[in-house]
Amino acid sequence: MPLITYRQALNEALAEEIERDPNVFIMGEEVAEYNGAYKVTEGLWKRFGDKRLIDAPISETGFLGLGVGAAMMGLRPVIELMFWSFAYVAFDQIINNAATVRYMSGGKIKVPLVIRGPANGGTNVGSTHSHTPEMFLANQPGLKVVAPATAHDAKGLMKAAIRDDDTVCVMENTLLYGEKGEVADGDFVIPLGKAEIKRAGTDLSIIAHGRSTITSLKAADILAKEHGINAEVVDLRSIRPLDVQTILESVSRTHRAVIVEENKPFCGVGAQIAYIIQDEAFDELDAPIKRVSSLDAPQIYAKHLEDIMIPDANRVVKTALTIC
Amino acid sequence: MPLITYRQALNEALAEEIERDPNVFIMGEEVAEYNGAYKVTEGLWKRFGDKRLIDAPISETGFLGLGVGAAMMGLRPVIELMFWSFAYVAFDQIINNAATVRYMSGGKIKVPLVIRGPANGGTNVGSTHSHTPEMFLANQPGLKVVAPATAHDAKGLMKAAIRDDDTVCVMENTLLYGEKGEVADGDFVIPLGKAEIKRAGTDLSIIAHGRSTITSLKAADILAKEHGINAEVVDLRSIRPLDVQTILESVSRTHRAVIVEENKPFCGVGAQIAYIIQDEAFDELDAPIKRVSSLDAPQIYAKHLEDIMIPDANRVVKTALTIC
Amino acid sequence: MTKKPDPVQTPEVPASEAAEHDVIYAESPVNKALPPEQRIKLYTDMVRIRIFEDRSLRVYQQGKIGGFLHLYNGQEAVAVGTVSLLGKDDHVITAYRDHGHAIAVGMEMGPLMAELMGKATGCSKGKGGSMHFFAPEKNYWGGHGIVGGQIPLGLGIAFALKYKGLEGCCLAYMGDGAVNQGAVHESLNMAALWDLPIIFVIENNQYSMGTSQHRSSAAEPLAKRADGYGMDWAIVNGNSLYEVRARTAEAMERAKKTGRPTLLEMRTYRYRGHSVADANAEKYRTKAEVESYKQSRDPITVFKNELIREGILNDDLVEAIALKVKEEVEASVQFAEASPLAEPATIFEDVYSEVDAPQADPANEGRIFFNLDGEWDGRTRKEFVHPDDENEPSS
Amino acid sequence: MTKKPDPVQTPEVPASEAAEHDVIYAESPVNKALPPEQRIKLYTDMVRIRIFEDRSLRVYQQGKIGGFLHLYNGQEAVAVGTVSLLGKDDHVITAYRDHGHAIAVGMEMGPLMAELMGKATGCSKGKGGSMHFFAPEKNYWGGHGIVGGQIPLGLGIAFALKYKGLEGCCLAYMGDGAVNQGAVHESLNMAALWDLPIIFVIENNQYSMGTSQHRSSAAEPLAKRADGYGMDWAIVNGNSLYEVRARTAEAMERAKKTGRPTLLEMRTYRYRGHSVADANAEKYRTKAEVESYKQSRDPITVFKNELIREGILNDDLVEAIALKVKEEVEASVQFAEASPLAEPATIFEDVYSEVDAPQADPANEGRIFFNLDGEWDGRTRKEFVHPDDENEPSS
Ligand SMILES: Cc1ncc(C[n+]2csc(CCOP(=O)(O)OP(=O)(O)O)c2C)c(N)n1
Ligand SMILES: Cc1ncc(C[n+]2csc(CCOP(=O)(O)OP(=O)(O)O)c2C)c(N)n1
Ligand SMILES: [Mg+2]
Ligand SMILES: [Mg+2]
Repeated sequence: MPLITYRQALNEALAEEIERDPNVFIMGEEVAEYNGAYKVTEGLWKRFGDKRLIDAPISETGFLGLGVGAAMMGLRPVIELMFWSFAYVAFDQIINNAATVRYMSGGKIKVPLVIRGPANGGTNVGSTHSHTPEMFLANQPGLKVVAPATAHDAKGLMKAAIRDDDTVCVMENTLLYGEKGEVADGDFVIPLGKAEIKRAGTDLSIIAHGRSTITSLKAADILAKEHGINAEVVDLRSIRPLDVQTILESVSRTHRAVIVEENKPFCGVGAQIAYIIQDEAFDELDAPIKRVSSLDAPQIYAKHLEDIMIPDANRVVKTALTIC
Repeated sequence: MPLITYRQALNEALAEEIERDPNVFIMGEEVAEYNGAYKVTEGLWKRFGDKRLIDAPISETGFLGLGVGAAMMGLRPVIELMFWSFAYVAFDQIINNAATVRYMSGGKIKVPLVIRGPANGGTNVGSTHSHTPEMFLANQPGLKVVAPATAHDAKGLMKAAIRDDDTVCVMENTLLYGEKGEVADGDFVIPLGKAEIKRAGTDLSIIAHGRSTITSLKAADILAKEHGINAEVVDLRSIRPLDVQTILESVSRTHRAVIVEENKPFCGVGAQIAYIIQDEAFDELDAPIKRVSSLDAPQIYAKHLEDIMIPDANRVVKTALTIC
Repeated sequence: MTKKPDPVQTPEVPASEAAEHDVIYAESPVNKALPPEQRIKLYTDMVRIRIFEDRSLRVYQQGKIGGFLHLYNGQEAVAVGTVSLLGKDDHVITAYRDHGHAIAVGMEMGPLMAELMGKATGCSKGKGGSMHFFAPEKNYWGGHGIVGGQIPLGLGIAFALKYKGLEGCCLAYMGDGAVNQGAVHESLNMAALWDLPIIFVIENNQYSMGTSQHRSSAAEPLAKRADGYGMDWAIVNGNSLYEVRARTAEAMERAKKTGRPTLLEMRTYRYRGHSVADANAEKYRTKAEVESYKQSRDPITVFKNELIREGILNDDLVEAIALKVKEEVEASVQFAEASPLAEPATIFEDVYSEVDAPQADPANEGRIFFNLDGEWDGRTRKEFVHPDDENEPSS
Repeated sequence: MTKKPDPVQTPEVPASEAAEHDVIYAESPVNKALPPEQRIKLYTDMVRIRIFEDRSLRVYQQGKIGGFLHLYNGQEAVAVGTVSLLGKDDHVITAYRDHGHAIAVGMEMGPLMAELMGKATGCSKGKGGSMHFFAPEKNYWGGHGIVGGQIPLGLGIAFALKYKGLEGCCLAYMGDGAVNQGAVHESLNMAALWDLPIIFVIENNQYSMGTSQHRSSAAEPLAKRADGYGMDWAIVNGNSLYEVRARTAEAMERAKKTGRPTLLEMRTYRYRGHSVADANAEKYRTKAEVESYKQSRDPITVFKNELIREGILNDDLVEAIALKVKEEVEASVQFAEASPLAEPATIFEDVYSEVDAPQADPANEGRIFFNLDGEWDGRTRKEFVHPDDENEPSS
């Protein structure tokens, strides 16, 4: 299995799907000639040309809506948001059109659209550029939301997203783009809605998505080495659909759960998972479910403070120790 | 105490604040000459004129942003959204400007803005017009969010919101506008962040906000009459700030909680409350916390199905019985 | 950048009325070519819309329709005239005032009326309602509730046509109030930038709810905004069916031949309130204003007189048409009333493709899409029973 | 509607260079009236910006600044020229390329540099960073990161001025890429509709990141879009300080006298990459293009030569100014470096007014604003200690 970066994995997924299906195209700001603000689409314009890679003006409402319309017509647009933070000027197109045209038309129309881009803090760019809106997207029935943590998952989920008949929001992470990982050979997809146990354990379930998974794995190492606690790390991978079964099975084994997310806490993804666990596995719990989230203030600019703001392994360990 | 409608209570609050403070003005679509799409501003244009009541074009991004800019300059704008559903074209102005300018400027600038309008389903208008985004707004540190259930609360919270130095989102409800209630005489405010126990009880805490409070009160009656269960109804009134103390005290007395909301469930307000309760009152709980939310599909048009979709007293009762 | 041609600007033919316009534009090629029976069909379609709308209003007043109902009376020449030109690869998308376009593209009235009543046989199975009619098989992409929100979708349709190499275009309709939504401008720019085959049709009925055009838009004519994007534009008498056709045909030809978009401002009028719930419909405009349109500029009357002038129509035929249309409309009401209400289980259909076809892929097994009422459970969509069969309406 | 006057359209003086423009516009009243020391201050302010930017780039390269850094080099005449006209009730708001405006309005360099380094003494206490400088006491309202998002705020500032009956205006700046955001158009319309005293300044540096103007906007000139709203507009040579001042003065006078807004398109150029992270800055435009601006159209050089021509400046003075400015900039770096990092507890300050002043109202007691780290607890903001003192950076 080749060792490639998360960025390359995404790039391969996009290239392979463009090759496989003539209906797939990529549109967004600087995706073509510039090779992508974060180089996820590097080389694709050169390889596939103006038809498949399209640079758009700074008109997110316009080109997200264009994606919805084109998807209704049977194309499979992949719309890049330079940051998910820029979706805020255009949520109407995602929520009221992409997510609900299928429903409002009584199933006559499908919207096989992918909206992708980074959604993360931690890069020292302040509040306006550090949003993580997966909680909001997943709240809307009709949308699917995935957040890959590794290169392998990034490739498999992206390919699944492009082939999916509904709108899928892919939450990437600029801090992961450069991370290397082993990626399976050849053409594969990872079905949306399947979590993965990234580390098996017996004493505690740490449940995470996206980059929090990496943080959680580090925390699990510390817990094992320094505290003799054998934590299981469940990587959700997909937030909606959600693999409740894997979550519940894990908690039923460990009887303790910590949920880690880079969301702001109020109504974050972690809140929903906590609700589900206590609802469906109440008698299995030996301690309250804990959460580790981004600190509950607007994302701060100063790096040393933003590093505190975002969950790190120490904070996960500290939280885990309160219930172990 | 006069018996007036929720609509009149809001209207009085607005009129009194306009009279009290020359910096208060109201802007929105059809708020002035038309008297408001839902007549909340009825008579105000005639009384206060063009300066204080301003009809805006259908440009939510533009006039919400105008409100933020005017608030930075020391005015106290009250921006009406004909429906909160129309905020989706303009969330950027709310999240990235109203909520965070104070933070990003290191506290140099405040944004004393009120954004108000109805946020509810149940009126047979389909998915695009039935959103309840309080979960999303409350997720954003810097915003305050209130959802009055009664005429009295509507008046007191609206007046508090207008006098507040931060941006307050007031989530009203078209189904409540016509409901009458006793409203205290004279000038009063209800501080944001104070819940109210709308019905005292011993066996179960039903926690709700907005119109769900009314539904919960009906359910409590049925539980008392038909099932001998004495439920307490906690009306949050304010979602952020949140009166955690009142919630926890109630649950510590009753040991059981049902959370009722008209939100879609995934990451809804109920998820956050459930998380807090199990976290801080784990040992007090005799049963899992249950939620009753709007059914988890896009809001449907057909009235008979939308009535099923939105929590009603029977559904609350049924859910309560599973844990009592 | 290859220099684009200067925009074609077509300001209004000054100071003339719809009737005169019909006479003038009867001579334009696209109208001249029309055989008599098609002229009669155009007339009939306008009548069908008018009578359907009137009837749906009565059904609403009987309490059998709820929510919003935005009627198209007075604007019929726009939908019928434009849609009459549609070829196989031409597409339509509009806002919430969408019944006229639906009928014009050929949707049957029964499912439309059933949709309004929230019936299972409704064109959207009772899920969309008045604002959300769709018929993709007739190239009709809705019916959209958020002002201006449909315009980027129209852009996407035009994009898809170009992408697929089809010689077609998209007609994207909006109101005079909608032009002040940012989405519209972003779309105008991209359409012109990329030469997308789209025709933006402003149905300027002079009011957005209770706000007259001059209280919402800074300058007139609205179509002139196209200049800023180097886009062709024209002002059209939207109550003259022949003019609507003539101007639209020009724009469609341009779109298909050169890919260049056009902004058409069709001046028209709505007779009824903004929606049925518009309590102030009599306040923000004078009765005299409304009457002046009904009396002397009604698109149906004007076109009827034109066809009489042409010797194609006469009073008997007019009556026969009215009768037949009334029957069709009555039948639609009967169809709708006789139709069953949609089942509660359908609430969770048409949300996710896997849920609707769980067997399509073995991977669908065990995937959880919904949070049902406290029980997070998508596996059991088929098992879903609504919470309480004796469910009482909650308000 | 009272008929509004026809828009004043001022297309570019053709085919001339910044230097000639400075000569021509030296004669315009607002420049003629300038005493020599003020001309020198204008020159000096441009130099201050240039050297501050160059220095901040070096600090960035040393790894002491992170995130984005959008430099203003090449565009100095716009900020300095426009801001130099500001009176007591005139206000400024701009996008993320905001250092130039900050210096022009008179913010001290020390707190700016400290902000870039995330220090407690930063102008936003390290909370905003490069894109979010503010100085409301100097009528400077930021510094905004979302493209086009500041324009509605500028509209609100203008609205407030009118509301309060003040004779002032708001200068709202944006890039050439920003004109395609819906927010901008909504604001143009409302400004013209309501006669708000705002001047929209497009700083057209010809590129939005790697996208040249003709790849993002359908037509030229961008300022012509104002026509669609009946708004006055002008094209301005943005590298000619005198022309910038002359055209801005006209627009400001109009705003204050008649309340009418103006759209000014200032043609300029940025020398550096879009941001420091712009790896492709050499790819999307030729070296020759960049050099041609630096060599013959640099706003600072052009104005320096003009002042030399006027006999106000000479080489010694130029050198003395450069020296003084370098000292000022060095001092800002020293100030920033010597400043303490912001404390973790400040994370929860400046979010909610009650939290910052808990004693202000007894009702604040017991109100919960934050969800701290698993512990829902706003009561304890003051008690907050960051999770781990030996906290390791998480990546
Ligand atoms: C974004 C948004 N804002 C407000 C509304 C409420 N609304 C619905 S229709 C309408 C008036 C639209 O007027 P116009 O565009 O002229 O179309 P017409 O109704 O005349 O056909 C308004 C304000 C909405 N649906 N969407
Ligand atoms: C809504 C939004 N979309 C995209 C971005 C990313 N972005 C930041 S600056 C920029 C280019 C803007 O170019 P222009 O308006 O010409 O200003 P300039 O940088 O040239 O000053 C882009 C695409 C953003 N900040 N906000
Ligand atoms: Mg209209
Ligand atoms: Mg630019």
